Amino acid sequence: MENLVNALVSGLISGSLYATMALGLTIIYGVSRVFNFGHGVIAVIGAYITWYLLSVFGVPFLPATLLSLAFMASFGWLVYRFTMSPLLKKPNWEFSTVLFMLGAGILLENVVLQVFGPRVKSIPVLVDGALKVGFIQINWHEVALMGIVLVVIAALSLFFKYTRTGQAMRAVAQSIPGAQVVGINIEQIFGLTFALAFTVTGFSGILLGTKYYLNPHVGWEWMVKGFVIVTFGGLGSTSGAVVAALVLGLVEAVATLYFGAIWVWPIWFVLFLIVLLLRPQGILGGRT
Amino acid sequence: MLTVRELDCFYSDLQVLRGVSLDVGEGEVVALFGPNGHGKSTLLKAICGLQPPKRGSIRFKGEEIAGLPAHQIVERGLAYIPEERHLFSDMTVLENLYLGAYPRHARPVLKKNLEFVFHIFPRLAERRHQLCSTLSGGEARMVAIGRGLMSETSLLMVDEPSIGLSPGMKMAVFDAIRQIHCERGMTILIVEQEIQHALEMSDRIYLIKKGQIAFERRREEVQVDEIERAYF
Amino acid sequence: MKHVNWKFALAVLVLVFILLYPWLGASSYTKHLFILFFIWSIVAANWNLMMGYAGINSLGNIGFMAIGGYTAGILAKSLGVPPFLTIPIAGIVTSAVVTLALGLPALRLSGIYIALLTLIFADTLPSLLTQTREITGGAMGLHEIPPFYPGMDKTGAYYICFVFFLVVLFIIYRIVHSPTGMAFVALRDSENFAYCLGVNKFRERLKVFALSSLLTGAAGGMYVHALGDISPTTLGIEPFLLTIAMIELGGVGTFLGPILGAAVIVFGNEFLRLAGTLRLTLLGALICTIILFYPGGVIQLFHTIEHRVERLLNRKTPTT
Amino acid sequence: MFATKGLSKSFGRLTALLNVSFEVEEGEIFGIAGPNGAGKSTLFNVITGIYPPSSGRIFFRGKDITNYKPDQICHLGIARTFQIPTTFHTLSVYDNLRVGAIFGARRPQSADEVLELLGLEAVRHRPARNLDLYTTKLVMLGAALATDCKLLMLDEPMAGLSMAEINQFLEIVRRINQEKGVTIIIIEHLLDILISLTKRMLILSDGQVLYLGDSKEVTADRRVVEVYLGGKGGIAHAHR
Repeated sequence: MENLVNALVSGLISGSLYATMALGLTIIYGVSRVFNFGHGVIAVIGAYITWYLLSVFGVPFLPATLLSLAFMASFGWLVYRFTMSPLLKKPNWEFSTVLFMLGAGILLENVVLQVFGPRVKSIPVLVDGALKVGFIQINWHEVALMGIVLVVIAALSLFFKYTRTGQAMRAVAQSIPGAQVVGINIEQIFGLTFALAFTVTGFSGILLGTKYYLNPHVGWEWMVKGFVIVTFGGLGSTSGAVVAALVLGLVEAVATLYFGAIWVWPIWFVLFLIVLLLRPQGILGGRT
Repeated sequence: MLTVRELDCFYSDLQVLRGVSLDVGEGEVVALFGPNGHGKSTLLKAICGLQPPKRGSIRFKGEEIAGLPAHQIVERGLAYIPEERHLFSDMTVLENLYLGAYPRHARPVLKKNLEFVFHIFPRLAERRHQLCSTLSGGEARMVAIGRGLMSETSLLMVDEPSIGLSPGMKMAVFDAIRQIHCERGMTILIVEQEIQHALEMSDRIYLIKKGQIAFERRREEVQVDEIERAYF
Repeated sequence: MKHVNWKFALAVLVLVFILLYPWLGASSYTKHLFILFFIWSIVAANWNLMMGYAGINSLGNIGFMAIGGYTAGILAKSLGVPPFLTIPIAGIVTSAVVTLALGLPALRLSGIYIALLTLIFADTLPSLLTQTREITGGAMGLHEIPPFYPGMDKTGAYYICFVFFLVVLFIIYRIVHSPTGMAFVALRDSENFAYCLGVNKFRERLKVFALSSLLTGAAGGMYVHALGDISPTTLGIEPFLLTIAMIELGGVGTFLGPILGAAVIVFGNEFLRLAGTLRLTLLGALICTIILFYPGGVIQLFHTIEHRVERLLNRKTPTT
Repeated sequence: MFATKGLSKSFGRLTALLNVSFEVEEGEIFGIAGPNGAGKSTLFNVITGIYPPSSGRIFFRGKDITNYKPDQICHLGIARTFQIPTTFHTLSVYDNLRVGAIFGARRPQSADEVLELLGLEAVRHRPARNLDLYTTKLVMLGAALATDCKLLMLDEPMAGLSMAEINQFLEIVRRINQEKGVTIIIIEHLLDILISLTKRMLILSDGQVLYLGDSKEVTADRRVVEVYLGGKGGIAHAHR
C-alpha cells in the first residue's frame, strides 16, 4: 500500500513532466501537421544551454532559463523558415519532414555531444527538502515542478484563447483557407508556432533536467514517450495530451513497481498498439 | 475599383480561365453568372489570392495585386466569402467574427462592425457563444458573410451565398446582402445560381462560359434568352 | 536505344569486376567491406521497396534485420541448425512475426502512424533482448556464430553474399515490374481512381510488407553467418541512420538508388572513420542536406548528367 | 439491373443526400443532372463505395452491395470516371488501361481491346501526363472500361470540352452502350446533351430527387426550371 501510493505520487509527477514534453509536439502537429521527429533533442538543447549558463557562467536559474528559452524561440523560427517551409511546399512533405527532423535530431544530438561531452550533467533542484504527509514523502522540488507545469499549461491555454496570435494559430489549425480568407499570414503563424513549440519543448527539457540526469542521448527516450502520449491523447489536442501524459505517468510508475523497470517499454508499446487499433484518432481526440 | 485584365488561370494542367477581363466600379454591385465548372469561383479565388493566376493583371484601387499572398490582399480591403465557408468549426460564432477582424486596420472598428453584423443577422447575436460545428447550414453561411464584413472591407466578393439553403434562408441571405450594399454602400461582386435574385440587386452582370467572358450587360439590357442559352 | 546498351554494358562490367575482385589483389579487409555492401544494400533495397514504392513509411526495418539475425544466430549456435536452413527460417520467422505483430495493424493506419508504430516497435526490441539474456546474450549479444560452412574464409563469404545479393535484387526487380509494382505507382498517382479500378491497397501493401520483411530477415541471417556476431548495437541509431542515408542519398523510389547509396555509404563510412566522433554529426548533416537540396539523390544527378551529355551529343551531330 | 432505395448520406450536420431512390434498366443510358452542390458526385461516391451511406440500400443485379468497398464493387462490374480528369500520370496510356484490366477485370487482354475500341493505339506509349484534355478523358474512360464493367458511371465527362469534342465523345459513349452492351449512368450539366443522349433521367436538388422520369419532358417541369434558373418561378418562367 505504502509503495503503491508513493508510486502513484511519483507517477503523477513524471506524468506532468511528460505532459510538457508532449505539448511541444502537439502544438506543431496541430497547426502545421508536421510530426517533429527531432523533438527530444530540442528539449535536450534547452536543458544544456540552461545548465551551461548556470554552472559555467554562474547565471542564476531564472535569467538562465529565460536566455535559453529566447534562444529556443529563435531557433524554432529559423528551423521553420529555412527547412520546414521549403519542404512543406513539396509533394510528399509528410514523410520528408519526418526524415529531415530525424536527421537534424541526430545531427544536433552529436553537436551537443561534441560541445558538452558525454558526461552526465544535472541541473540543480529548485528547492531542497521534502514534504512528509503520513507515509507519503514528496520532495519540495517535485511539488514546485508540478506547480510550474500547471502554470505553463494554464498560460498556454490562456494564450490560445485570448491573444491574437494564439487565436490565429487555432484558426490555422482548423482551416487554412479560412485563415487565409480572414487575412492571416500563414507563413508567419507557422514560424511563430515553431518558435512557441521549441520554447515549450526547451522548457520541458529544463524541467526534466532538474529531475533526471542529462546526457546528449536522453532526448530520444523522452521523445518516444511524447509520441505515445500525443497518440493517446489525439494528435493536435492539447488537453488530450495533458490527460494522456498523467495516465501514462501513473501506468509507468505502477508497472515499474510490480513488474520492474525493464517491462516499461514493452507495456508502452502494447498500450500504443491497442490505442492505434481501437481509436487511431486517440482516446480523447474526438474528431479525425 | 477593381480591374482585371487578360487573366489566365490553371488548375494543375487544366486551363480554367482564358484571358478574362472584368471591371467593378466603386459602389457597384456586379453579378457573375455562368454554368458550373466554367470558372466563376476560380476567378474570385484568383482575385483574392487563394489561386494565384498564371498570367494577367489584377488592379485593386489602382495597385497591382495579382500574385500577392492572400493576407496582403485582405489587408488592402478586399474580402472573399468562399462558397465552402471554411469556418473555424471548433470555435464559437463570436471567435470566428473576431478573427474576421484580424487585419490591423480592422481592429479599431471591430465594435462598429460587430454591431452591424448582428444588426443584419440578429440570429447570430443569439448564437454568439455557440460552436460553429453545431450551426445549421444557413447560420454557418451567415457567420461566413459576417466574418468577411468584419475585415473592414471596401470590396466584398461573395461566392454562391445561397447554395444549399432552404428557400426561407435564401431570402434572408439575399436581404442581408442587399442591406450591406444599401446601408454601407459596399461594392459587391457576387457569384450566384439564383439568377433572378442576383439580377434584381445588381447594376451589371457578366456571363462566364468555358473560362471566358461571354458577354457583359447592364441590368436594363439583360436578355433573358441569352442567359438561358448559355446555361442549357 | 543506344544509351540503354551502354548502361547495360556498364552494369555487366561492374558485375564482372565484383566477380573477379577476390583475384585482383583484394585484401581481407576490402572483401569484408564488399560483404557489408552486399548485405546493407539488400536491407536498403527492401526498405526502399516499402518506403519508396509501396509508400509504407516504415522506420523499423533495422528491427526486422535484427530479428532475422538473432533467429539465425540462436538456431545455429544453440541448436546446431545448418546455415542453409537458418537463413530461410530467419526470413520466414521475421516475416511472420513482423507481418502479424506490426504489418496487419500498421497497414490499416495512415501516414504518420505507421512511422510512429514501426519506430516504437524497433525501440522496444533492445529491452526485450536484455530481458531474454539466457538465449540472446543480453547486451553482450551472440558471438562465434558458425559460418556458412566450416573453415570458411573471407572469399567464400564474399561469393555466398554476392550470390544472395544478385538473387534478392532480381526478386525486387521482378516485383517492381510486376502488376504489384504498377499498382503502387497507380495508388501514388491517384489513390481513389486505383481503388475504383479494383486495386486493393491493403492487400498489395501487405504482400510487399511480408516479402520485404522476409528478405530483410534473411539478410539478417546472412549477416550473422558472414560476420559471426550480433548484439543490440545492431539496433542502435547508427545502422538505422546509415541505412536511411543510403536510401536518401541513392534516390528514394528508384531501383538502383539504394544500391548506389549503399556503396557510397559503406565504402565512404570507412573514410568517415577519420572524422572520429564527428561521424554521426556528418551523417545527420548529409541526410538533411540531401532531403532539403537534392531530394532525387545520386540517381537524379546521373539522369541530369545523362540528359546534358545527350543534348550535347545531339547538338554536335548535325554540325559535324 | 441497378437500383438504390432510400439512399441518404450526411456529413456531420450537412445532409448531402436524402432518400434517393431510382432504378436503371439493363442496357440503358441513364442521366443525372442538378445544380452545383445538389449531391450528384456524392451519389456516385456512395454508390462506388468511397463513402458508406448513412442509410438506404444499393442493389446491383439483384445483389445488395451496400457497404461494399470500391475494389469489390469494381469486381462486381461497376466502374466509374471522375469529374476532375484523373489518370495515373506517371504511367503510359497503355499501362493506365492495364491497371483496370489486371486489377479490375483480371484479364490483361482487355486493355488491348479497349485500346482499339477507343482508338488510342497512336498514343499508347505516351505518358499520361502529356495528353490534351480530350485524350486524358478518353484514357480515364478506357481504364474504367478495361475492368470489363457491366455498368459504367460517368461524372461530368464532357466538362471543359469543345463542341466538336463533345460530339465525338457522345458518339463513343453510344458505341460503348450499343456494341459492348454496357449500361451507363451519366452526370451531365448541360441538359440538352442529356436529353438527346438518354431516355430517362434523374434531377437532384439539395440532395433530394426533384425529377425522375422521361428526359423529353424535363424542360416542361416547372420545378426543374426553377431550380436551374433561380426562385420565383425562374426568369424563364417569368419571361414566357
